[in-house]
Amino acid sequence: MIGKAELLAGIDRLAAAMERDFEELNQADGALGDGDLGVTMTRGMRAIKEKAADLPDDLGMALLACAQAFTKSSGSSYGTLMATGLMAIAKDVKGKDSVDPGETSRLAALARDAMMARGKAELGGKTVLDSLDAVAKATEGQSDPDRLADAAVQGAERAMDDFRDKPATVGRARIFAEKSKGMDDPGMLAMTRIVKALAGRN
Amino acid sequence: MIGKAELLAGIDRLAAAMERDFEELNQADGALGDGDLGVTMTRGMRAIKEKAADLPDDLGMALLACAQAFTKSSGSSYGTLMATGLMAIAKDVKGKDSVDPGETSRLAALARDAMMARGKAELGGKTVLDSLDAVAKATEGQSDPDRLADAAVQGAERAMDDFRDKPATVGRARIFAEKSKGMDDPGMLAMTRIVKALAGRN
Amino acid sequence: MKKILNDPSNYVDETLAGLVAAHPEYYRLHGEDGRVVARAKETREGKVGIVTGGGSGHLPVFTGYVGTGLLDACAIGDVFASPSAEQMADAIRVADRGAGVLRLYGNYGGDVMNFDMAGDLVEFEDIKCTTVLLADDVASAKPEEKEKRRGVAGMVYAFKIAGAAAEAGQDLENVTRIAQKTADNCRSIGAALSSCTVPQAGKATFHIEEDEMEMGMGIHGEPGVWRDKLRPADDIASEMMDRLLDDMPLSSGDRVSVMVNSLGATPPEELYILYRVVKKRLEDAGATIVMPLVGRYATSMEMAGVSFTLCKLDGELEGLLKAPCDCAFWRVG
Amino acid sequence: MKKILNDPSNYVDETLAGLVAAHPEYYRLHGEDGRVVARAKETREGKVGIVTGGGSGHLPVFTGYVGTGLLDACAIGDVFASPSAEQMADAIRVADRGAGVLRLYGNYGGDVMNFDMAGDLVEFEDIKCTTVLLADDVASAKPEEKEKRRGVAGMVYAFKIAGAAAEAGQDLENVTRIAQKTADNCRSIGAALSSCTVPQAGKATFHIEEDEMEMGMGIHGEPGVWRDKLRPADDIASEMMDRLLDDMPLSSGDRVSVMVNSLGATPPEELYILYRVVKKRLEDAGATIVMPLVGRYATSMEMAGVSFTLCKLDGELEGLLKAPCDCAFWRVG
Ligand SMILES: Nc1ncnc2c1ncn2[C@@H]1O[C@H](COP(=O)(O)OP(=O)(O)O)[C@@H](O)[C@H]1O
Ligand SMILES: Nc1ncnc2c1ncn2[C@@H]1O[C@H](COP(=O)(O)OP(=O)(O)O)[C@@H](O)[C@H]1O
Ligand SMILES: [Mg+2]
Ligand SMILES: [Mg+2]
Ligand SMILES: [Mg+2]
Ligand SMILES: [Mg+2]
Repeated sequence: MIGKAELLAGIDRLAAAMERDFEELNQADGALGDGDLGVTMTRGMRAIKEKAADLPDDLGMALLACAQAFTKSSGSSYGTLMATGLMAIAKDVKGKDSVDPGETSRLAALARDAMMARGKAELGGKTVLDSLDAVAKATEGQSDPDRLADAAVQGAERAMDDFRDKPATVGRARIFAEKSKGMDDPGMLAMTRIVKALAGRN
Repeated sequence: MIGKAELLAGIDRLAAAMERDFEELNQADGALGDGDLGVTMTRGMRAIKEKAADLPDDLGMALLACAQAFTKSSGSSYGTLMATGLMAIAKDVKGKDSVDPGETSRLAALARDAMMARGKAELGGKTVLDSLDAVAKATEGQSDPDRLADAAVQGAERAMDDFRDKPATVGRARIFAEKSKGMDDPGMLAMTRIVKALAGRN
Repeated sequence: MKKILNDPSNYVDETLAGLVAAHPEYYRLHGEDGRVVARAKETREGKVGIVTGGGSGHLPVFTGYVGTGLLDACAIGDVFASPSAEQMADAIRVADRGAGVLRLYGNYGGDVMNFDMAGDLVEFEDIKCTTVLLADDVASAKPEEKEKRRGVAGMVYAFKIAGAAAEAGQDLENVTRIAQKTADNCRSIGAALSSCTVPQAGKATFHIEEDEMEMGMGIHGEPGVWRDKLRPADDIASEMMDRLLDDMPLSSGDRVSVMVNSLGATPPEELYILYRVVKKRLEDAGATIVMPLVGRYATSMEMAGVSFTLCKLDGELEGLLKAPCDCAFWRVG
Repeated sequence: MKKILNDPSNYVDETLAGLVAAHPEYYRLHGEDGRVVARAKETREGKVGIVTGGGSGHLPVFTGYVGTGLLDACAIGDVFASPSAEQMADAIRVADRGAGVLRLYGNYGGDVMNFDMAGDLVEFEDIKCTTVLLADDVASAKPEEKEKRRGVAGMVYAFKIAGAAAEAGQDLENVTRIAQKTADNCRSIGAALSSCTVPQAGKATFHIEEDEMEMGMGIHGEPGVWRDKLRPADDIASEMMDRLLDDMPLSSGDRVSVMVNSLGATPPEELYILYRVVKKRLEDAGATIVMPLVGRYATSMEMAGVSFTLCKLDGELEGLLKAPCDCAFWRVG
């Protein structure tokens, strides 16, 4: 079962990973956009870490608090999408102190759908949505924590491979559609790093 | 005696001279100032010529009308000074249909003094005031039209020679005081051309 | 970088500090990080709130239009960047007087996501929100894709007209309907002559030659419809009017307000030169001009250029446009 | 030349045509060549008239401040050039309601000669005239030669305060005394970051590097006190305040209005950044700030830069400063 202890440990790993990837994510975003994705993720995770000690046991309320901390830290697209995904999961698990790992696929899909609605974008557009979609599909039917972790990481990495040579269709990078072919979408790269950190597969 | 016929003939000669000297005066002014002195004189004399047919016989009223036509045509320093000088003479000869050529020196001095008061400048500053001062002095005691004309022209030319190597002290040219040494003051040059035209000594 | 500033990362916070110091009778800072500006005077319970938000660098838009008969609160992002959803939620909370809040702002991706998110946040607190987006820039998408257009100076008309409706005590549904009608009846186009510098970037947002202009450029330097040699004022005005009137034809008897707006550096002298043509074109179309606005209403800091906005009026909108309003940058009545 | 214009020689006449077309409720053209702007509304017989005049390119100065509680008429020259004496005489004639006319303008050679000349012209018509010159720019001459200083934004305070006195029915002697007291109590200083282009000249009035500024520069680009690298906003504001307060020390209990004015391109964002320091310096001196003015009040077309003006008030001046006024660019009350 995933409870508050697992959540806190995940936050620690993720925050550390984002400090480590700060420059790399900024650079990936800077190649096609405004170069602030590392800033967004680092600031967001720092904000969440500050709240960690005060998080309630109710996993839903805890994730809502995380989402709010994230939105407070920046107005960037990615930050808002992340918070949107978190809130969708928060709503679903509200009232529970723990969730079964087997729920991962369903919750990833929930986040994906909320973020689609928020960003008014489609799947297949070479965005973070495609990463989440791949994770949701790869983890379907998985409940063993170890296998689940491997499947999630593989899903995220496969999505990057599949989309690398396609053109960007969303956000600032769309203007550079041709140039973007062959380059990873920064939001997909960030999601891969997030999944790896949460899965403990760095 | 100088009456309306002489005034009209003088206006004609002066207007023609100013059309001729348009570029030269602009250039002289442009070397140190804003290059509009030819514009000022040409526009001013055109405005006076337009009024010429309607000028009254009273020389004072006729000169007042000329002064007003001149001020209407531009707001430049030189135009305002010219009109000021004309108005001073106009006040003096008001009510007369003609004046004795022997009055020339006194009237030039009157104009000079009015222009000093208007422009708040002193003699010796390398301006049109020094030209008028020289003309007033050179024509003192002269009443023979021919000798008067020669004396006036010589006075204006001598003033230019005397002041050429001094620095400008007034108006925009003052900023370029050093550069102005060796150059004629545009206002003195214009006054020399005016005197020559009125004197019929082109 | 020809800007007067200290540490570029303090540009927005120092601007806001000066704004409230200079105009304490109009503006007050709110929110955890002081990025919400609300009216200095309390508004009465039961009044519909109107909030806006967006990036800084467009004064008087957005913050400046907080005031009586106008906005209730504004969430303020960094220069040309969206405020956070949490800041927007704070603005909504401050504006709420129990009658719901209209979110009225320009159509930019980040702002839309964040305002939607802010709505989700305050929904937990039972604040009812509606949304009207300005998408008035005709240069940014064809009429078939109207809803994709950027929001520019038309915002000012929407703030004024919806603000008057809320001040008059209309309910959320009506204020929203009126704001939407205003947005539907606004068309704008801009032309830029020079770029501007985002403080934290430290260099001009785009490059444009000394003798060039760009027709249809957006207020952050988004691409326009053509870039070419600078043309005479009357030609520029004519083309801008052509493009507006093509998109929203006017006919005899129509009543319309028009804004001739400087993007910042362009002086009023030049706006008046343009206004001659604007007026003639509208009168030639048979329209009557109501309350023309000539000045700096929606800017991009020190960018040189202009925008024109038409706002077609019916009786309801005209009455509200002419109703009193008061803020540090604009007064009517 | 980043300007929006047609034939440069029509810049001023087209500006005026647009101005009266946009604001027919405020302004009307007079004079043989349309270079006099007067109030659209008739003023009552027996009211003291106030006229000003000067070169174009400084909107709202001079023309813009024609209005209720402000000026009666303005004579308008070409960009940065004096109007003619005849145009000024026309302005005086239009402003005269039988109680005499105050000529209130900035200390520039050509303007002074022409306004004096205009006085001589209208003297023939029995219009009584007085003169008050603004000479508020502390950077343009040492205190010992105060009377040689240029007139800059202090003019706006003089227009406002003398305008209120005339509107209140005070006689020529009193209006003149009050205007002179205002002029005596105004101190200004400007700092420029970029040049501007006189339309007929077609190129920038002066050159300044991308990273330079000039402290003390005049509104036509007249030389200042130093030119150097651009400094941080707070340093610029501090030095400007030092120079003003050196020239006119303030002490505890003094009441003062302050104007933080953009020369044109500098956006309000940056004025507010400066205002933080201005406010602190005045409060540190023990002075109370009355009606601070932050915005574009006296400009040089598209020049980037700012000016600060202090106007020290006594009870009489403060009451008049706060009295109502109304023109297209400024409203009080
Ligand atoms: N509307 C959208 N829908 C889905 N994903 C989006 C959307 N907009 C941006 N993204 C994702 O976010 C990433 C960029 O985020 P960010 O740098 O925060 O954008 P910005 O700086 O433009 O606000 C993109 O690589 C993409 O994966
Ligand atoms: N205050 C003054 N007193 C006397 N002469 C003056 C004065 N100012 C200017 N002048 C004369 O006028 C000439 C310049 O006139 P003008 O070109 O009309 O000046 P501006 O273009 O600066 O108004 C100078 O060469 C000088 O002879
Ligand atoms: Mg980015
Ligand atoms: Mg960003
Ligand atoms: Mg000249
Ligand atoms: Mg001149």
